Amino acid sequence: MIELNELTDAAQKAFPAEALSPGRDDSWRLVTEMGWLIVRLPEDAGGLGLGREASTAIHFEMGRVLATTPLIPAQLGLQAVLASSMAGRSEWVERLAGGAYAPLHLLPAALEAAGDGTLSGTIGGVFDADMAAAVVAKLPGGYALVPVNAAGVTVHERPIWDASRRLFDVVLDGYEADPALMLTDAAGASALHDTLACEAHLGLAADCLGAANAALDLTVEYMKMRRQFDRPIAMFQALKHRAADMKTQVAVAEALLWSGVRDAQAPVTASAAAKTLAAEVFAFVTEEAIQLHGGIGLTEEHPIHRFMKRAMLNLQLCGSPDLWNERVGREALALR
Amino acid sequence: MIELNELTDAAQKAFPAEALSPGRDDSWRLVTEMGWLIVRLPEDAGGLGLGREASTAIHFEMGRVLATTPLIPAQLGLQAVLASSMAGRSEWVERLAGGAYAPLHLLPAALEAAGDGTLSGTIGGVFDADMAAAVVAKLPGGYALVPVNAAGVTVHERPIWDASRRLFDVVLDGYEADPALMLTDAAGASALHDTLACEAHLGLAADCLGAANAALDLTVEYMKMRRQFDRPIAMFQALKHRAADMKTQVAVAEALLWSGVRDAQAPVTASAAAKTLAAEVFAFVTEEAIQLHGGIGLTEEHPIHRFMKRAMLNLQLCGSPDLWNERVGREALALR
Amino acid sequence: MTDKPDLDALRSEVRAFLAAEAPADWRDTSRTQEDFVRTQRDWFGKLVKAGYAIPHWPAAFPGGGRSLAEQKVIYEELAKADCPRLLLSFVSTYHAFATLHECASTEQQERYLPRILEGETWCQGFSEPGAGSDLAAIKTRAERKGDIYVVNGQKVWSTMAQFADKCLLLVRTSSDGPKQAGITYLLMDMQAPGVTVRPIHQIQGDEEFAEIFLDNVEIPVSERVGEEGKGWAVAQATLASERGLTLMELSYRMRGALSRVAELIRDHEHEEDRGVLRDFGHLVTQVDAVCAIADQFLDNRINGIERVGDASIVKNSYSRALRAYSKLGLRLGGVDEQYIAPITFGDLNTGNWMADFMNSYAWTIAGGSEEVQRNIIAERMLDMPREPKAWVA
Amino acid sequence: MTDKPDLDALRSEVRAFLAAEAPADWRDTSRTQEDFVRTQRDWFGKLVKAGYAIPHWPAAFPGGGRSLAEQKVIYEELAKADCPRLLLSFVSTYHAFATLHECASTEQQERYLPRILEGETWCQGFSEPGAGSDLAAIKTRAERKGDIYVVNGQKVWSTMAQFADKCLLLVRTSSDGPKQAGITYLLMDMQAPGVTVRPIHQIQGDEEFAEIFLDNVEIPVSERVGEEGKGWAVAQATLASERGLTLMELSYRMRGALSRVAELIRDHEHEEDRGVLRDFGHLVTQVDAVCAIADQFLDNRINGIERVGDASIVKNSYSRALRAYSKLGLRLGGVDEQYIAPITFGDLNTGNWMADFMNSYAWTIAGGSEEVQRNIIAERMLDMPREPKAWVA
Repeated sequence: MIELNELTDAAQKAFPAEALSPGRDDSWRLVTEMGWLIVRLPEDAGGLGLGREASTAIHFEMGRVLATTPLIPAQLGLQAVLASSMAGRSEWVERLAGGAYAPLHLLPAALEAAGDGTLSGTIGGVFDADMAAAVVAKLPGGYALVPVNAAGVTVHERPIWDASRRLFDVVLDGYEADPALMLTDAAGASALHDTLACEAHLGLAADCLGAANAALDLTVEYMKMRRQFDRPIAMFQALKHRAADMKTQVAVAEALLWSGVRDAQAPVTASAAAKTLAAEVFAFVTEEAIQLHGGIGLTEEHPIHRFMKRAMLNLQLCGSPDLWNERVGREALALR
Repeated sequence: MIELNELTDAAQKAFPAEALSPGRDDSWRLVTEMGWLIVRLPEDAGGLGLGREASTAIHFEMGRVLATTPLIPAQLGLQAVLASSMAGRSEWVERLAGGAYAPLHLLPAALEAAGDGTLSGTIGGVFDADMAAAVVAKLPGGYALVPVNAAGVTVHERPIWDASRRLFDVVLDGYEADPALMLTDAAGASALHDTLACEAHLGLAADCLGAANAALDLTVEYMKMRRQFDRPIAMFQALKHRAADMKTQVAVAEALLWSGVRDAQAPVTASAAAKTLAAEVFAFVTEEAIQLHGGIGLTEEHPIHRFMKRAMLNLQLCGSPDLWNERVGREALALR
Repeated sequence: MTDKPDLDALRSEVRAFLAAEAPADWRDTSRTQEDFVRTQRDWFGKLVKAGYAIPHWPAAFPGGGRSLAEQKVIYEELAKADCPRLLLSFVSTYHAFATLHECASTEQQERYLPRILEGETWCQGFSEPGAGSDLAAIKTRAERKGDIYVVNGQKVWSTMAQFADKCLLLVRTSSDGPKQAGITYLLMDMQAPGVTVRPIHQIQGDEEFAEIFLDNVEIPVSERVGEEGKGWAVAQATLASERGLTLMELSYRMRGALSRVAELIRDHEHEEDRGVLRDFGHLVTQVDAVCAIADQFLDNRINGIERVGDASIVKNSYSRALRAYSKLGLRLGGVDEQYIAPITFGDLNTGNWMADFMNSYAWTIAGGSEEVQRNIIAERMLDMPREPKAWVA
Repeated sequence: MTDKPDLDALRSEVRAFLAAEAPADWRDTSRTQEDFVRTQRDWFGKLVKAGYAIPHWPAAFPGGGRSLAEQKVIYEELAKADCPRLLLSFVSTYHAFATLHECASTEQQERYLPRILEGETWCQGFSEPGAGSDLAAIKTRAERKGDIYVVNGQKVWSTMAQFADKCLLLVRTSSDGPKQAGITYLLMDMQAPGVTVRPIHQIQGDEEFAEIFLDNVEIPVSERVGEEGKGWAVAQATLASERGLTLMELSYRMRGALSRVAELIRDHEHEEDRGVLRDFGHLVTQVDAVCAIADQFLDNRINGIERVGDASIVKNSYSRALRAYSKLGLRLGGVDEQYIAPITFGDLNTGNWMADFMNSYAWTIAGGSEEVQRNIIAERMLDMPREPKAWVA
């Protein structure tokens, strides 16, 4: 537990709450220096060898400041490489641990193989592909590193509402996959996917709840300061009760997250459920936050909308609530 | 419009709001005397010849007092007989107009025909079958009057939570359908069903909203009277706002009901949508009402729970919200 | 429901006009502010010419003298045809008109009303940073110096002030007594020295509103409406100028826009997803119900019936339905909606569901927030007691 | 999550005991009050004998001296085995125990604690018709006459008072000063002359609570706990006696009872209805989350951490999930649930969804309503200001 507190303290010092969405490149250098890229890398591989609780605590703090660094895909990309038996594994691990960026992309890409085996199509929605050395993507033959400067690979930014993050289409046009960069075969891809999907869900859930806490803090602070009808609006019971419900829902989603983090045996639906609840709560909190801020919440100059936009994107990442609620229900039905 | 006000006034005098769920048999005599059984019967058939607005206004008032009389199934039974070409039609119309009771049962019954053509099975959920001369039910050959004292017919009450109404199973055991009592053939059954289903939905919607208004009135009154922390609880903004939302939803559902009542061309989904919204709003209002009443609302001695129990039954009558929301969605999708 | 014969005739006329004249491509030609302003001016000009722009004005004006029932027909048809909303001229033709017509001097009326028809546009300088729901708390000061008032202060949430020629301005001329008693109503020239307008960057990328900074702005006393210190009553006339037509129009527009949700369902192959069908059905019913209550509100007004709080119910149910509509679109659209798409200035049905969702907050916050409407419904319809006086720490 | 080894051992022991001794048919044998009382007494007797009834009592009592972590293990297993809840003895073993243990004289403790283990049951006489959420507003008067108090008044919502031998009674001995300062705490014999108990007919047909009418009831001064006028502080000890174990137990029971929802889905052939699957999945997650927070609350307490408001969050999230659970059952069950089915006294998972739904209100209203918890969370966790003082008309 002490370790977690120390990590949290360090994170809050490095990324103070006042500076929302600090510059991406500076942030990237900072997270590299602080060892956050290698927090889960075993000590014998040169990492910090910490567990899920540690990475969760970091993602929570990154959510709180609406961080611009693609830390979750970076950590997962590194884990994917580490789990592989690729010949150049240690070099790549070293490169990535040192600050090179190879995001894991979990969604299946819309790719077609030509007769000569070259691939064309789009790997859509990759975080910060412009600063990537490679993308870890699922090709027809399994997960592979796809270097973004390889022949037949181009990268196009597509602007999103959430200004704290950047999404790119990685377009393949006659790309010839390098066999030396295959991380799994086709059969191994789904096991890797399931392991890393669990991690992705928990990381995202932490991001949601760190941000939800910050949005709630901002809102409560505003409600105490903003006066209408000769009193702070925090004194109006109808508004107070809404803040209490926000607090309650955030606390409950956090409890589920941490119980998921500590249960190494939990199935992927359990971590997906934790992410779904966290994302729904984050969305709920930010929607209420906008309303409780009144007019000022509708202006770009006040930061509260940035939380809402991140929440709406988070809802969709790694599978929408509709998708996962259905799967969770289906699985629960099969088990009971 | 004057007619409607007169009807409403007369209903409120005959069934004052203070006396919830007045005795069924007395109420039945009263509604017969007041001509409410024949309100929709054309004047040349000896009725009042009034339209949907009139019957809707009456059902609204019957909902307000949680009436125990099965007026909706009675009116619909009469309409079904009137719409038929059965030989004994005028005698039956006269009997029913004079106070005999033949409820329409809209749901398909679980009946099996034996080799000799006799029927066995259950017509489930018939209102007040104990006082019925016959039930208008859909048999394999079409809608028919099934006299409850006929050979092979027995009637069993099944207690329900809603103490303001009574449901019965009408059990057929080797019942031989009388050809003289057939109202439609198999082909005509579905047209009759659709026409009368529209009426049933609108009647039920009115029942829901009359009752929802009464439940809201009771709740608002209680909130102004009940004091906690040295003030009436109606002064607590969080509670006030909930009452405002109840009022808003009731008003909106009423507007949809009346627009449906006035649109004679509307499809069955439109009236079902009005009923679904009305029933959902009625349920919402009573759920909130129980909570706002606090402890006293959980005791049998206070009447508010009776509204809630009626609301929960109304939700299920003529098809549940799940069923109708899906159909409304399907139809809207086909049209847009 | 059939209208009376003369209304049917009007409806046919309007339909024929719209079939011939309504701009079909206005969304595409209103993507920038300049294009928006041009499209709006063109369309307003056409409506003035056709006699449908100011049906609520007196008969002395061409196109005026229409009954509320006739106004309703016109707005219904504008909504069904999915024409551009009259955003730029709305404050002029409703708020400025009502204020001038009901409270201003003949001289003021004669000066300003004709210009509105020629395209002069007005904005409203009411809200301030510290006076939103609590409008009477305005602090913008006007000091009288001979024949002029010298005004200092700041206004916010002024719709399209950046394009306005004139402003309906609420100022404080006294701080004594009840807050309402020190308020005065002025007509301000937006070109006057000391007036600075700064558009508000909205979270969905729109700039529908602006802030107005007033730095020693001089306004002639002749531009005052009503007496000094009696501006609060004049402001009520401004605020009451539009009773239900807009919400009816918008409800019908939302009903029309349900086809966009249907499109999403088909695009994402949810045609047999019973949960989605149920949610869509529920939304369709909710929107139909809002159309019904907006309709009923106007029908009641046509019959001379309006109870306090009715308008609050219509507003809250519309804004709630608009939120539900845009949230269902956002949900069904999935990750695609997270990408920024070009939006149309001031449009509530842009086809980008994130933008529509954000726009929906304009209706739960502006023009008397959802919470203020709830207070009105509880206190004035249900006769519940007001809040206790503030507790002073 | 693995417990420490000694906890694992305890868990195995409890499981073995439950496998051998837990009554499987208790729902069927608790349909009448008499049967319920007998089943409860039998089960409590068995647990006392096995050493699992009073794990939170001091080690001097057999079965006492268990850590909170051990208590948690016992309650988890009781919940998972779906044993009868200890309703009849709950006030005795928790509320009466804590009050006696923390605030009573040695003489009082020695007199009453052993009797609880022998089956003497207590009830709580706190709430009154005019004092629900606002408990300090009680009006039941006690007048001192020599060595006795003469008590007159009325109590409501006293759990199972109709079966109780003794009562934890709050009375007013003074009306001067702040409301809290005039309250005194007495131990009352339920057989005393002047005590009348009337069970409350609940809307779901249960009679879990009763009213207590007090008509010149004489209570010896020696039965007072603490000083005269200091009863409010003693009442806090009573109310704080059970911190989280019940809600954890109930959350686990609800998780177990999700199989009843699954059954409904199968019975009504909704296995491929994506909307229903989503709603079920959402409920499963909500219930898991409530289990997680109830667990966390206890784990924090085991580690000596408890913040003001934590308990309110657990309570509100449990009651909200219970409402959602019973409403989904009610919805999926359709018209069948509208028929009255025999219910089990005090059971939250009767299998009749209307009954379960109505029962769920006990959790949003009793023991500090949802609204009171919201006030606590807002004021004490979020540090928001209190309500203004009442406005006097």
